[in-house]
Amino acid sequence: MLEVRNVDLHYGAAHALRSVSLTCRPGEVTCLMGRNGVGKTSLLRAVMGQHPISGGEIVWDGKAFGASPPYERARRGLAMVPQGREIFPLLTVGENLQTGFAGLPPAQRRIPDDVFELFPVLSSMMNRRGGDLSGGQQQQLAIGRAMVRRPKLLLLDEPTEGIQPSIIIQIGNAIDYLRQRGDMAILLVEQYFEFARDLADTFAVMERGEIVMSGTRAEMDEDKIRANMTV
Amino acid sequence: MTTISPILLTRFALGAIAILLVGSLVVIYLNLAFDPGDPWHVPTYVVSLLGKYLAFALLALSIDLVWGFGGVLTLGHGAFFALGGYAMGMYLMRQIGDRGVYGNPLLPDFMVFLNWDGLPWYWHGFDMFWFAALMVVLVPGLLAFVFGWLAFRSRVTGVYLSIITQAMTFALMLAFFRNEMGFGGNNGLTDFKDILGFSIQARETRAALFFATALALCLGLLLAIWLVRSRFGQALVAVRDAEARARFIGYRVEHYKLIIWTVSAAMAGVAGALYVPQVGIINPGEFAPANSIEAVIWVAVGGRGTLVGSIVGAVLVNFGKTYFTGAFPELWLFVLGALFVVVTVLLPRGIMGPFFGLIDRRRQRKLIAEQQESAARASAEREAGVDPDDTAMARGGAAE
Amino acid sequence: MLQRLPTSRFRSIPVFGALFCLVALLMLLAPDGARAQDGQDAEELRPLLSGLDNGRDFAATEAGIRAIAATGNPAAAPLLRALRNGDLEIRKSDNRVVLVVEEGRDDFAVDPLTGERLGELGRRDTNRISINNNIRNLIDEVVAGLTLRAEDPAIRRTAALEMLAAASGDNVEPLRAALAEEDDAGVRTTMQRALAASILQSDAPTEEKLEALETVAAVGDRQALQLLNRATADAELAERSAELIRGVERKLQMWEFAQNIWFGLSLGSVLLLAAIGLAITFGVMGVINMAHGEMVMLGAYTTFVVQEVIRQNFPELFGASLAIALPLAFCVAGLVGILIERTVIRFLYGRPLETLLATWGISLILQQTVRVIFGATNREVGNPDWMSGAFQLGGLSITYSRMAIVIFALIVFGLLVLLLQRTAFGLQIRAVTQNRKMASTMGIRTPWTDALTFGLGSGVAGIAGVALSQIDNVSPNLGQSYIIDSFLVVVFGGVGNLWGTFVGALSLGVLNKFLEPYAGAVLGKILVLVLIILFIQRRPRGLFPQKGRAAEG
Amino acid sequence: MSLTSSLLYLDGVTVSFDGFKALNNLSMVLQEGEMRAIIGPNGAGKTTMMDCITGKTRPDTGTIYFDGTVDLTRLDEAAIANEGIGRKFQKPTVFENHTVRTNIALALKESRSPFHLLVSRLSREQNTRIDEVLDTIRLSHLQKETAANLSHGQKQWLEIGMLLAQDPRLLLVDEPVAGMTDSETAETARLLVEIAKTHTVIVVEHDMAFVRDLDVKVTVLHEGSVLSEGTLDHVSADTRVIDVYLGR
Amino acid sequence: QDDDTIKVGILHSLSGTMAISETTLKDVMLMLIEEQNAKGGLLGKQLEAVVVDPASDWPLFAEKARQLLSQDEVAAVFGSWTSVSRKSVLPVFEELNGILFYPVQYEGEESSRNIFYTGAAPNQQAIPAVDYLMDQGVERWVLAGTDYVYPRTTNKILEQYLKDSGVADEDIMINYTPFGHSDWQSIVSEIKTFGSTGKKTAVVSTINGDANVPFYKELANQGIEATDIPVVAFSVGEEELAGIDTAPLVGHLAAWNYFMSVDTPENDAFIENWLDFIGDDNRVTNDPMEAHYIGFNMWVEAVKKAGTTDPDAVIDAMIGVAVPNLSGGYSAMMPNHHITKPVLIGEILDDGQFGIVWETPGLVPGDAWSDYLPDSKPLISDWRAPMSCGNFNTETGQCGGQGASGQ
Ligand SMILES: Nc1ncnc2c1ncn2[C@@H]1O[C@H](COP(=O)(O)OP(=O)(O)OP(=O)(O)O)[C@@H](O)[C@H]1O
Ligand SMILES: Nc1ncnc2c1ncn2[C@@H]1O[C@H](COP(=O)(O)OP(=O)(O)OP(=O)(O)O)[C@@H](O)[C@H]1O
Ligand SMILES: NC(N)=O
Ligand SMILES: [Mg+2]
Ligand SMILES: [Mg+2]
Repeated sequence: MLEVRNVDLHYGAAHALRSVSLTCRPGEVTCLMGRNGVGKTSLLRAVMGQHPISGGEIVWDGKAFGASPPYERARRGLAMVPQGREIFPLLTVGENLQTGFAGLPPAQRRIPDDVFELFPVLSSMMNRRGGDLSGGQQQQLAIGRAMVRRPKLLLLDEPTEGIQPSIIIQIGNAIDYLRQRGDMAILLVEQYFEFARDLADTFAVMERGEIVMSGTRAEMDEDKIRANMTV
Repeated sequence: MTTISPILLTRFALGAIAILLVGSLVVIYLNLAFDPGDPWHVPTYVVSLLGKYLAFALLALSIDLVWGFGGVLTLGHGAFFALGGYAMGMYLMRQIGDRGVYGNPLLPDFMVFLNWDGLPWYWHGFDMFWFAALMVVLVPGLLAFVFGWLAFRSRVTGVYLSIITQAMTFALMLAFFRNEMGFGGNNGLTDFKDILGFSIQARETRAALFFATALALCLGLLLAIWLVRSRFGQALVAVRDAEARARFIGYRVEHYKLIIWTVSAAMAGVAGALYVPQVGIINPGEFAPANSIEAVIWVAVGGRGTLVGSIVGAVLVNFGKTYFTGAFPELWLFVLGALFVVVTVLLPRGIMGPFFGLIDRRRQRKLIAEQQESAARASAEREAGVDPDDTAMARGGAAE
Repeated sequence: MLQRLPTSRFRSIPVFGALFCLVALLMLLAPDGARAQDGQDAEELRPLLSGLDNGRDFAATEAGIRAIAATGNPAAAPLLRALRNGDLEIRKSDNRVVLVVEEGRDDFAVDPLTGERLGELGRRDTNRISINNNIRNLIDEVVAGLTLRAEDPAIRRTAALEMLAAASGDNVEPLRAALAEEDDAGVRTTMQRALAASILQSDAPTEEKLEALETVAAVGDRQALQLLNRATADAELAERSAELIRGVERKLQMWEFAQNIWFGLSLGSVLLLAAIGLAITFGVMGVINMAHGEMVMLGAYTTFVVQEVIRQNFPELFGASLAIALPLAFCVAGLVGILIERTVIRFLYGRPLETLLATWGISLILQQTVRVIFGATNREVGNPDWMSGAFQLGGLSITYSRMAIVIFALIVFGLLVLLLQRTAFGLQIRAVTQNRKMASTMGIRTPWTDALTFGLGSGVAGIAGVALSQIDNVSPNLGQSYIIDSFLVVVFGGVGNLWGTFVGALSLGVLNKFLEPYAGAVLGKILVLVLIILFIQRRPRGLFPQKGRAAEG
Repeated sequence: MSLTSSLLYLDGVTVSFDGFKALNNLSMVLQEGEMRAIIGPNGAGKTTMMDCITGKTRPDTGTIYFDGTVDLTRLDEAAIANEGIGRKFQKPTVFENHTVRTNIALALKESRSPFHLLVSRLSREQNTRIDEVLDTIRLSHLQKETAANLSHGQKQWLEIGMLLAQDPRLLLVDEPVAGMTDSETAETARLLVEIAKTHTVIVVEHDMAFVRDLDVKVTVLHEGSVLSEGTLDHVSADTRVIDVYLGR
Repeated sequence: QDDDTIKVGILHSLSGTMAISETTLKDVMLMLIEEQNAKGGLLGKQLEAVVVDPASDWPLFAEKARQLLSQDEVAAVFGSWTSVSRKSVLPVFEELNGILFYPVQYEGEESSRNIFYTGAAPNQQAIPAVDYLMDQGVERWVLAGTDYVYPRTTNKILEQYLKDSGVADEDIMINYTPFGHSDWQSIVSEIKTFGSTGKKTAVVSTINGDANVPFYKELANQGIEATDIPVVAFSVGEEELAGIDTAPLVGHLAAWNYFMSVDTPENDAFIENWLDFIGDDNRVTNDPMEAHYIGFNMWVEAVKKAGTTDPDAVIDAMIGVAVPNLSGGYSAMMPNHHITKPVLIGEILDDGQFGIVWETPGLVPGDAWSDYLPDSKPLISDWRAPMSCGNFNTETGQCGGQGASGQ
């Protein structure tokens, strides 16, 4: 279980997260929403350890991360699909996926079949360099790559961005399937309201670095949330 | 690298100009008005030394223009500096006239004893100062233009560009080492006598050369400010940071780079020309790649992209070299090496970084306050039911 | 005084320590030693010994040598060889000619004829008998005469070769005689050639000489050409020899072309070795590593230290000194690399240009450190036996050291390609250098990978230093002389592309060697640089550019 | 359709990478003043097509004419931009070290000559225009912020703003609403419709609600060629489109 | 305490490319100064060494020279190795009226009032070496050098000298290489070819510094033995050989005015002191060290003679001073500021030393202006009054420009 407690984050003098608290449980999808620039990505970075936090703490399975670097968090079961894809451009698709093997026990050093079931295009492009893929293909690769790590907490930053509708549906199904398995906590940042609503067990809405609204799926009031997401 | 606001750059640069002008006049006064032995006297040796530092500073400034603002990491700027120096050196050689050891009125000594029978064509005209002065700018400028035209047009960038600039200066070094080139080979050009009819060893001439260098540096700074602050400068930085993107909005990237590159090379040439009479020798060693790298390092030490930083870096490193080679002849490389390492690790924006940084942080805090205020205003408006975007949208769409 | 030991002329390396020295001494005396032990015979020479020492009156020395050779005494050859090797000295105390033998740090006087020990020597107790090159030539000649019928076929062959080189009419008879009883086929061929060469110098009848011409021409090398050239002076032989000369010259020209390619490849592999570490630290990691040359230097100094230790303590291991130095150089340079990475470079990722500044500073520090520890002067790194000399491959003369370097460069390159392309570690290196933050997010221990990668690049530079110590100065400036070429090679081949570095290095080497004969070394180098600059205009991303979006993104 | 009346004319354009055909004999014509939505599966070649039009990629075969006469395959990127073609990239790219305001200023429609920029200053009208654009993209409050400090979505907006400032005859907009909230998406659609009144626009998007809002002719690309063309309703009904793209 | 000491400047590169050669000269100077002080100093004062590092950077040489003369006010400077560094400091010494002792063999064609040339001029090294080889029957010549002024000039002189001696054009091959040249495969193979015509061939090498080690290694590897094609070098001494395994080089030659192997009591003492001073039994001595030894002793004598360290007085007192050299004779300072020296030819031995095989019967005075260069032939140098000129033209009867302004 992930517990974010009163986390602050600064970029220089800019205060990007203000005492943010959030909880993600295994078998649940937590959906994070908010307009551009409110701090959603910053929160994921904080959880993953990509950016140091300036206050509060982030606790995973009862132990605070402290200042541990991303690779330690990854080895403790976190994986992330970052905004902007961050594909290794000169590695082939296959190699991009294999980067996920680091620190895994040898038995797990193979690419799970789900990846290719979900994204058949990847299997046909194993030897193409990641950087050559189209935007949507890269996004698929980014998700696949995170799945290789068999995470216990999956951080998804706008995973549907640039992906064709039919695959968005599949990604939705996949997230649903992963949730059903019950051993994985999922933190999903999503702008696309319907997609978010269909998946979320709990949700949070951010505004200017703060969480201004949160609750369970039942409490998701479309109008209020939409109001918060309106420009 | 983050860019420092042009206004800030300008303020620092103007300050530097003031210090340079006042400082150099004071030094000259102390040199000329007091006799050696007087505690107030500044020795001529120091004046020439300062002159040398300032010539190096001009070279550093020229590098900062192309590297700091044009994004071209040049590892061959020493070539332009040396070419300017050779142009001046050739003038100074011709001024020797028949006072050379063989008393040959036309040929420099090194040509005499290697049995040259006439002055090579490219030596003609250098007996005239105006011609030599023109060549000081023209030769490096032209080489830079041709080199840059080829390279930028072919979109040679990054380390590829850096390394071929290094290859360029290396090739020139080997060429100038060759005695057949007619530039005195390894020994280069030395033993100058007069400049513009004044003895090069006279105290007054040295003071004048020093002042000329300070002045050239001030003019260089003014030119740099103008370039950097203009919209050309903004476009240049855009080209530096995202070359491809700039092309897609219609900027001819190669022209921007070529202009700054050529201007910078000419500036380096002037620096070389001022350097030579003050140190008394120009030889192919000036083309050595290590020299060019060192010059880049002055800029990095001072702070890349800060204009003033390049000057501070050049003067500081060279002063350090002068001081340490005398004070700790066996250890100075440790000191200098450590300085470079420490500056990079601790002062990512060079020595000037903290100064700019302080002011920058203040600016940022103000900015954040402003942003919050306007964001708050916007949400207040939204709550009040006015949709500010509607009007904006309409305007945006209508405007052409 | 220098504690260097005398060397036998059959071994071109200095031999170190007592054990080796004895072996050398035995070799010196062994060949005809069986008979030389016959004291009586040898004593015949004793009165002639004094004829060897004439100060700088070399004509007198020559006469003395001829007198000794004229005895035909079996002890003469080893005695003269000792003279040639500079091991015969005059003991100042009694003006006696002694053979000086070094054991460890001490010199001993030995009777040159009996091998009897005559006591220890101090540094200035003896004067070496002066000889010069003419005397050396003379000794070679007379020793050849003396050993043409020695027991060891190798020695007979050497003698015949010597006679081939210094062909003279006087040798015809001895050669004929030796040939008559020669049963080793190889030696026979050599003797026949030597005989033919000698016949050409003698006043033999024209038919015989014409026949000899053919034999000589069949050898087909420069020496043969020289003999044929000489023969053209003889009107009767002129026509045939001119014909033969043309044939030989054609052949030589072809070989010269091949030789140039070989020179180019071997220069190329030196470039490759020098550049290959940089291909990792700069090419793969993007660190503008100005301290790369100093890593090479560290490797070379490691070799020096290893050899020093071996010389002092385990002289018998000298032949293996490079093999011992290799892993050590890798470790030394690699650890220094890791240290640099951990203390400096790691703060600079994402600021590649600043690595230039820091590594420049580091290179200054390393140079000066070495200067302080080892001094500013060159240090001697010896070539082990198997790295010395050359062998003949058809008309190609291939030096062992160059060949070893070519093979070594290929092996290092191959291993590195395997490591980077085929192993998990290689994949992690590439992932980290392409996107450090994302690599970390994928669970890759980036600090570890960074340090090991930099260490690997540095270590490879270090082992390059072991190889380069064999052909270049070992001095604090060593690194500086390779850094520019290394960067050129890496960039020419395409940054981040190992194969590019490989092809780039070899093609620059060959290009250089083909330009050099026409343009001269200086202009040749300038031309290569200009060609590189122009080439980059055509291919702004090197020989094998990365194409497509991936490269731009 | 005659060559001269069309603003953009692609005929038989093929692009292959190591044998893989990203565009396969693609032909398309766009009239002056038209707005066209392009959809299609990931990897269909939409971005590649824009690359060809803007000079980033040279087609292996085929012709691309702009404004009837200008052969775009012969021009480089800057020349094409100066012909009046502007582009928003799929992955936002802005001048990170410049402020938001300067980013817009750099994109303003004006001579790109370095000598002109050396001596000219921004006119009052130009400044007003920048203000307008900033308002439109709702980044006025961040105008002095360095672009590097923007969030992903804010950069998207800035790119749109730069395209507006550039005011080209033909706008190529690659996935403008990725990462935007639903209401922002709707706003963007309105903005584009407004612009299309006076400009020619090509929009690539995967957001069907957005495409519906645009209410223009839709071209579906698949494996580098046109699969289907027509209104959104028309193409959505096409089973092939459903199979390869929309899903069931 | 400043007034109690006489400062002596040491201007040798301690870093950069020349450190390899020059560091030793700094050390030997420190030793000589220490010895002099042990003997009671000079004029009742202790000598104080001022060491600076011009870092193989030629303009820095000028700057450091200026610093030594005008800031540290040294009485004399011992320094420089390369010609260019000397050329760089020459105007400084003339302007500030300092004294420089230059200890390295050089190309000649210079005579400054303020410089004393204690190394060999071409007639004290190159020409005797060629004479010796001719004597040994050499008919074909390779003049191989690093491409800079010293080899260029020396080879020009030698070429003229060889031609004057009847050597045909096609029997001379001239080859230049860049500084630090390290790949000698082609050139060595070319030399091999050039030498395979049957005529006895020799290489006259003016290859500088670092390039020598790879050159000799390649010679050895390609099997060129001294008995086939001997190489006579003017820049290779004991110190250069210390970096090479000399076994395959035995018999190659060098021409110098001093070898460590010279067997005289003076040399024995010098070597002993040196090994003591430097604390390393493996160090060697070489010719430029001897030049500094001579130069320093000459300066000491001249100062004693003048009774002051005042430059003008010392410069005048220098001429005619004679001090023992290390090869058993006396070297004297000539009016042209060059000295008299014996010329020795040595063959490399397997212990890295040279065996002396030939020696000029007497001392050879250094000639500033070569007789084998047309424009230089009429020039003579004599710094004694009344001529006081470094380049007096015997044809025009005038003193050239430099001498006039050098005053
Ligand atoms: N590297 C950075 N440096 C400085 N400021 C930053 C940086 N990254 C983001 N910010 C600022 O922090 C705030 C939060 O950014 P963040 O990326 O977390 O937003 P977001 O909610 O993910 O937005 P989006 O929906 O656009 O992705 C923004 O106002 C942005 O300007
Ligand atoms: N350099 C290249 N090498 C190999 N394949 C490439 C290269 N560049 C593009 N491709 C392939 O070309 C196809 C077209 O890519 P393009 O980016 O045009 O697709 P797209 O329609 O824009 O997709 P998306 O909707 O995902 O952005 C993709 O399959 C991509 O993998
Ligand atoms: N004077 C010399 N050897 O440069
Ligand atoms: Mg975000
Ligand atoms: Mg796309």
